[in-house]
Amino acid sequence: MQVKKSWILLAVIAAALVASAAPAWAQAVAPKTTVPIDGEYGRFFSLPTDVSKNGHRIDNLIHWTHAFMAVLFVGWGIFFVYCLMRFRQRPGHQAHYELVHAKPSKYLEVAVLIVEIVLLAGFSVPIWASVKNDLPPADKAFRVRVVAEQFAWNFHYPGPDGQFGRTDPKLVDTATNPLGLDREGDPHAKDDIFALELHIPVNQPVICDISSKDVIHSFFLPVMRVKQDALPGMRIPVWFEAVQTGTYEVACAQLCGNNHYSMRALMYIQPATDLEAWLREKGKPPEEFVE
Amino acid sequence: MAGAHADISKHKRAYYAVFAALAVLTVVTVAVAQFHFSDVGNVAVALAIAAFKASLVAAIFMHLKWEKAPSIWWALAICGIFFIALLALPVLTNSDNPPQVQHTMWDVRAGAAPAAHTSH
Amino acid sequence: MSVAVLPHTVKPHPITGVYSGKLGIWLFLASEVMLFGALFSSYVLLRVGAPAEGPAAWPSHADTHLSWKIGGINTLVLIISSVTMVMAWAELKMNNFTKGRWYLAATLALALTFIVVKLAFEYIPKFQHGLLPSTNNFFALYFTMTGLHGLHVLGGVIVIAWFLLPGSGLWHKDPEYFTNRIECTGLYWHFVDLVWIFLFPVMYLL
Amino acid sequence: MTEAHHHHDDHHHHPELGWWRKYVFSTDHKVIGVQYTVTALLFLLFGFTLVMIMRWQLAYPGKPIPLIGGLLGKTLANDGTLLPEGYNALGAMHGTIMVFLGIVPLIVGGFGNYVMPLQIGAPDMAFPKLNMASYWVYFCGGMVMLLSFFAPGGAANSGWTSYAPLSVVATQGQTWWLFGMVLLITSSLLGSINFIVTIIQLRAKGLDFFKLPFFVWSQFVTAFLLLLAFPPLEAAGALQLMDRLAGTSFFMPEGLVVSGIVQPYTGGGSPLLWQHLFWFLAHPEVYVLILPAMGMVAEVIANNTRKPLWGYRLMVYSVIFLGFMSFIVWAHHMFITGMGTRISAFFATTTMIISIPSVIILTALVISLYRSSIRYNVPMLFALAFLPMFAIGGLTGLPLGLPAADIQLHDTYYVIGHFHYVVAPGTIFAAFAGIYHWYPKVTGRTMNPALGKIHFVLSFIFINVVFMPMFFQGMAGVSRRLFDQTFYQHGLDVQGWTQLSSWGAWMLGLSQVPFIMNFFMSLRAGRKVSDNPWEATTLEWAAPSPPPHGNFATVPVVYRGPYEYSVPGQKKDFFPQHLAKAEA
Amino acid sequence: MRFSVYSRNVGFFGRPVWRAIGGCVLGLVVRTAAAEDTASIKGKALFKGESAKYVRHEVPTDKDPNCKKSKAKIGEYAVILNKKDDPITIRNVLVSVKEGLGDKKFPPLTDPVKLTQFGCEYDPHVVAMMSTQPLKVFNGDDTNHNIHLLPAKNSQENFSQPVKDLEKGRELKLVAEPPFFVKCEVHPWMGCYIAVFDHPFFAVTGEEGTYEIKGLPPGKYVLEAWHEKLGTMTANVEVTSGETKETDFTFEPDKK
Repeated sequence: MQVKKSWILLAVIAAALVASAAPAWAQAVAPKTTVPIDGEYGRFFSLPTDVSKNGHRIDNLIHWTHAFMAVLFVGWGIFFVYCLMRFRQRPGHQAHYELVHAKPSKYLEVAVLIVEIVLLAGFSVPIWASVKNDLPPADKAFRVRVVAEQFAWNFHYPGPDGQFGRTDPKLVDTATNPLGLDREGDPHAKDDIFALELHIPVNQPVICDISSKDVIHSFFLPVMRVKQDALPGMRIPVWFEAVQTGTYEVACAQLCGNNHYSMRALMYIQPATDLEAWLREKGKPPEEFVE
Repeated sequence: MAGAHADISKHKRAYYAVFAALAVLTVVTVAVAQFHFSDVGNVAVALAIAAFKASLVAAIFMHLKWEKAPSIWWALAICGIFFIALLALPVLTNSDNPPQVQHTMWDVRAGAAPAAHTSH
Repeated sequence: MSVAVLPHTVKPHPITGVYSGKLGIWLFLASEVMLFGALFSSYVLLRVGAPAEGPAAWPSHADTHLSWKIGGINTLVLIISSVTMVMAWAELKMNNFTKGRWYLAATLALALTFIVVKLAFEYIPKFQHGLLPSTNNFFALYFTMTGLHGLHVLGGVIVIAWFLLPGSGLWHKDPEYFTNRIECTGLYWHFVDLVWIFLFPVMYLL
Repeated sequence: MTEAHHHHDDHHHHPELGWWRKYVFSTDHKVIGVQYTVTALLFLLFGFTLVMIMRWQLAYPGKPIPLIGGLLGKTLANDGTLLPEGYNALGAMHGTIMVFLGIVPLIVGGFGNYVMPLQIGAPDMAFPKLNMASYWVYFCGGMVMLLSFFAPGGAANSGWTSYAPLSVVATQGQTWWLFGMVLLITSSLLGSINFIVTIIQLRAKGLDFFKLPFFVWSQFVTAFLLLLAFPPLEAAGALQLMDRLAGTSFFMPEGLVVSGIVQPYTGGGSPLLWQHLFWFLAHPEVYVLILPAMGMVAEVIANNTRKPLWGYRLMVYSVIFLGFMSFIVWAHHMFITGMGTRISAFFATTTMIISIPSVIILTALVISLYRSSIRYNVPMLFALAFLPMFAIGGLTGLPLGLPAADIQLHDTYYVIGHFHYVVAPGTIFAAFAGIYHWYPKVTGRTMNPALGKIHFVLSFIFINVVFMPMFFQGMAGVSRRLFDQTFYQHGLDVQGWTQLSSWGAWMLGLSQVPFIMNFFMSLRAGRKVSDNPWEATTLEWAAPSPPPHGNFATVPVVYRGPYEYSVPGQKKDFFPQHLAKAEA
Repeated sequence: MRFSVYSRNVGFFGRPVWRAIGGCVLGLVVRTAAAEDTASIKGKALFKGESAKYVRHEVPTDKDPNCKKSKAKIGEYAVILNKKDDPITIRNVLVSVKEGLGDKKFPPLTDPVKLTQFGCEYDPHVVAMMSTQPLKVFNGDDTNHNIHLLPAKNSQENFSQPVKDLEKGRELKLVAEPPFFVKCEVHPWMGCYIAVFDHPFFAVTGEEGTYEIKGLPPGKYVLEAWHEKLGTMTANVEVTSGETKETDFTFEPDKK
């Protein structure tokens, strides 16, 4: 009986400690950003808003996998708790030396294997193949080059001629020409547009060519179910299609140095006409700056 | 492993024979390298000779020919498998890039002189 | 009971067939295989992925300025040292301590020869000509891999020198124990030779 | 030091050993085991302190750290407020210290060293001097890591993974880190050779491989993992040192522009090469963290269910298979680097395959409870808690192993939750079970069960408060290693979970107070017990408590398997391995 | 609200308080150079050429919305001309004594020099300081800044200031070094220069395009004018006790 009392006492202590944490939990943190971000971001074990055409496939896979995990855990947990209660040591109770022939466990293991094969071969591999190999044709897609650096995302648009200008590391100037665009030497570079925010069209496939100037970053669009490491020395395309307009975030998902956490950019998903207007505005020669 | 003196004397002859073989093969591998078969061919020949030499060293000098201890063989077998994995999988991974991946991030090399006008 | 008496340090285990030291050195060699394996893997990856042109391109034979003659001589030096090493063990096994010791001394001399040749005819002239590890990835790998191999040779030199001079007292206490230790040293030494057998064509010929 | 109080009896037997040789530079596996355990526990405490500091910044970004903020110095903090560089340094060192200086030395160097030779009936490890060297090299490695905090720019701050090129251009602390790692790797190599040779050569007469306790099996496989997986990291460390110190370009591609300056590297290197070599070690390392824990849990469960383990052979085959497969799954850490379809399918498949033996071991341990007689003592509570906690850790690995699901979850807090569930309430609970279980063998006294139960309940609750919210954060898309997640909207929206998690961490820290008290107080005040207080069957309980130098008074001979409990027709419900006949 | 950028750095040497203290110290420490024995050099940084080519553009700062809060636009730092002046003057030209001081002694400056990150710009854009002075770096924004010094001699300081702090700041000690670039790792457009001297004879041109170096002991000097884009010019000047000499520097970037 004494044991039971002490357990109750422990539970009370624990509850008190949890309760002491609750006020802190409720404490709100002021938002750091002045631009309102669209979308819902999970408060309790849910994925963020999905504004992409194909993201639901990944979501489904995650949901099905979690359902499978939950079934396994709950079923297995019921048996576990049953054993803990039923076979506790007490007077008159003895352990059995003989081992049970646990056929169910074999079935369980085979079932786990089969479900895993289904999840892998039936869902994951086709999604992965489509993400990697089914790049939309160049004439249909809106193409942006994304160049990561410590600690900013640089977005490079080809401009009206549709051709990306030549880039040269020696021409990089952190303030005025972070892309190292050869504006003097290459005619295609003259009309290229550089921005620190990502503007993309809605309902049109977008291809982003991800690269990095210095260390490894990771281009992460939570609402688009897109993540791709930005590796220096490589230019890796990813593609997606937005189905909803709004303002969202571009995150860096790979530790890239001291200010990794502030390497955020904004992503504006716009109707094609708005996007064109923005690009036109951006493409104009910069105005003289007057204080 | 037998410790009798007679066995050791036999071993000694094997040692000299292996030494001769190794010396000759060293000359052969240098000689063969002077000819150019093909990129793959040269690598294959040189590595085949090296592997043969290495197995001679392992078998005779390191007494693997007479080694019976299963534990040593197990350790070497496991090590061999992982060695192959370590050698093959990184390069296989890098060679399985999806289409349209480019192995450059600049259009002009860092070390190159500023390029003149070129048409795309 | 004050000092634990460990079985199988000298005599082979009746079932496994080895004494502990020998199994230990083989396991150590297995880990060494993985160590050099990682470097060879890096070599393959970097060579396959090297750009076709530019300063980072893989250099041609002419650009590496590595002489197969010096490399070949060093190969022979190491091969001979392997023979003397195994002969040292064989003589000790046949109870010829003096002869065995001479072979050991010869091994030591050859190992030192290897190091001297490596430094005097390869490393130092390369540095003087401005061919540094940072020159390109070939030289980076060349200096790292041969340097690591050189450190292994140096380790061997220390161990052999130990058994040649202060460590040889063990022979008078327990000749079999001493012979076993020379066998283990030999296994290590042959492995160092074996690594060089691969390094030579990879660095000098391919 | 803990040994010091308990060797009064055999002091006069061997006066030739001075204090230094007996307790500091000892070659006795038990002294070395205790040295490892105490050092590793101190490092665990230190590593946990680091993360408690970090959790303050995460919960209350930009607020000065209470109590200890002023101790952090100028590099890591400003007026007691943690800086991003300080956060990254603490993060990198937390990972490094926990994995390489805490858990592995505790469960391999500590428990492996102390228990394994006893369990196989050996007088000591096969190479006692090597064993001593292994500890002292580890100790030096730990000191290098600690001293690196005082390097200019602070300790290494590129994450415990040290991804190049970031680590190559990082501050000087990274060089210290690499030197420290080389020492730690060397220590592990010496240790693993010793373990394998000891298990192969020094088993007691009659102790076949399939009569070995499961813990010995897990140590055996673990030693192989350490032996063969660590050298590639040593090579990678050498390459990174070359990149940092000699200006080579192993991991540096052409045309790197850092801070607007074209870097002087020739280029031609591959950043992915580092990841391959690193994960070639670090994935097996994950199994180094978990396999001995499974071994300990199996020991405790078999002992306290008073019943043989279900599927012992199956578990042994599973653990061998796990060890083997762990070498060819590493690139599942690299799906997002731009991997193609074929190779990702290969690594995803091996990852799915490797989950099966884990499921088998876990299932076997649970089935072992069926028709048993469960004795709820403190080690058993920790061992039982290990099972669902490890299950959560293992199951959440599933979506991460599927490349498509990994797109969303990679490098988010989901990953943090996943592997912490494996190593914190998994391995560390197993280690607690081990400490409570073998404490009587080491000291001849038991730890206080009431304090132990308080420790267990509080730890169990708060460890879940710490790690469960991480899954919610991860699902919401919050990236790991963020100094201040409220910078992002999706981070701001789940900030409440972060704060709860932080409170959980601090409460978890408080929950360890009963354990620390118990650990030291029981040295003197613990109840004195017999040589075999748990009525166990394995050989370590046949030796006196604490075992003298040389371990066994008479060399034991083994007659039967390791877990002969409740054998029908026996008077007692346990039948030790070394008894020829049951006691009448 | 804009900080008065240029007066802050140039002016402190001319501040009456300092002049008084400096004079006392000078009188006490260096008996040969009493306050009234010193000379001054002043002048302008002038521009000659196609001023229309030197247009200051707005830089894209859309990365961090918190920057926009403090200012509508941020201009690039290239060549900033005071085009209303006639002749046109140049801002951010650093004028300092390059040669001629020899073994002459002068009182060290000890006031902290302030460098503020405000509105996602560095204020001032060219920091000139004496090696005896501490540099204090402040963050006046509701965002994270990470200052990164890229010097040759000094250590490569690289630290972040995630919290707004206009009071305490981070203090740095620097040794003498010609102007070196400083950038913000978070906001790519942010850049400034720091020059550290072993002597107190330097000045930076501001909105007027003028500079003044005071308290010089009489003698022959070589003055150097430095601009981040336009390069350097030198001039030989000889000053006598109590004299104020005018020396202008005319940059002609298009004449090559």
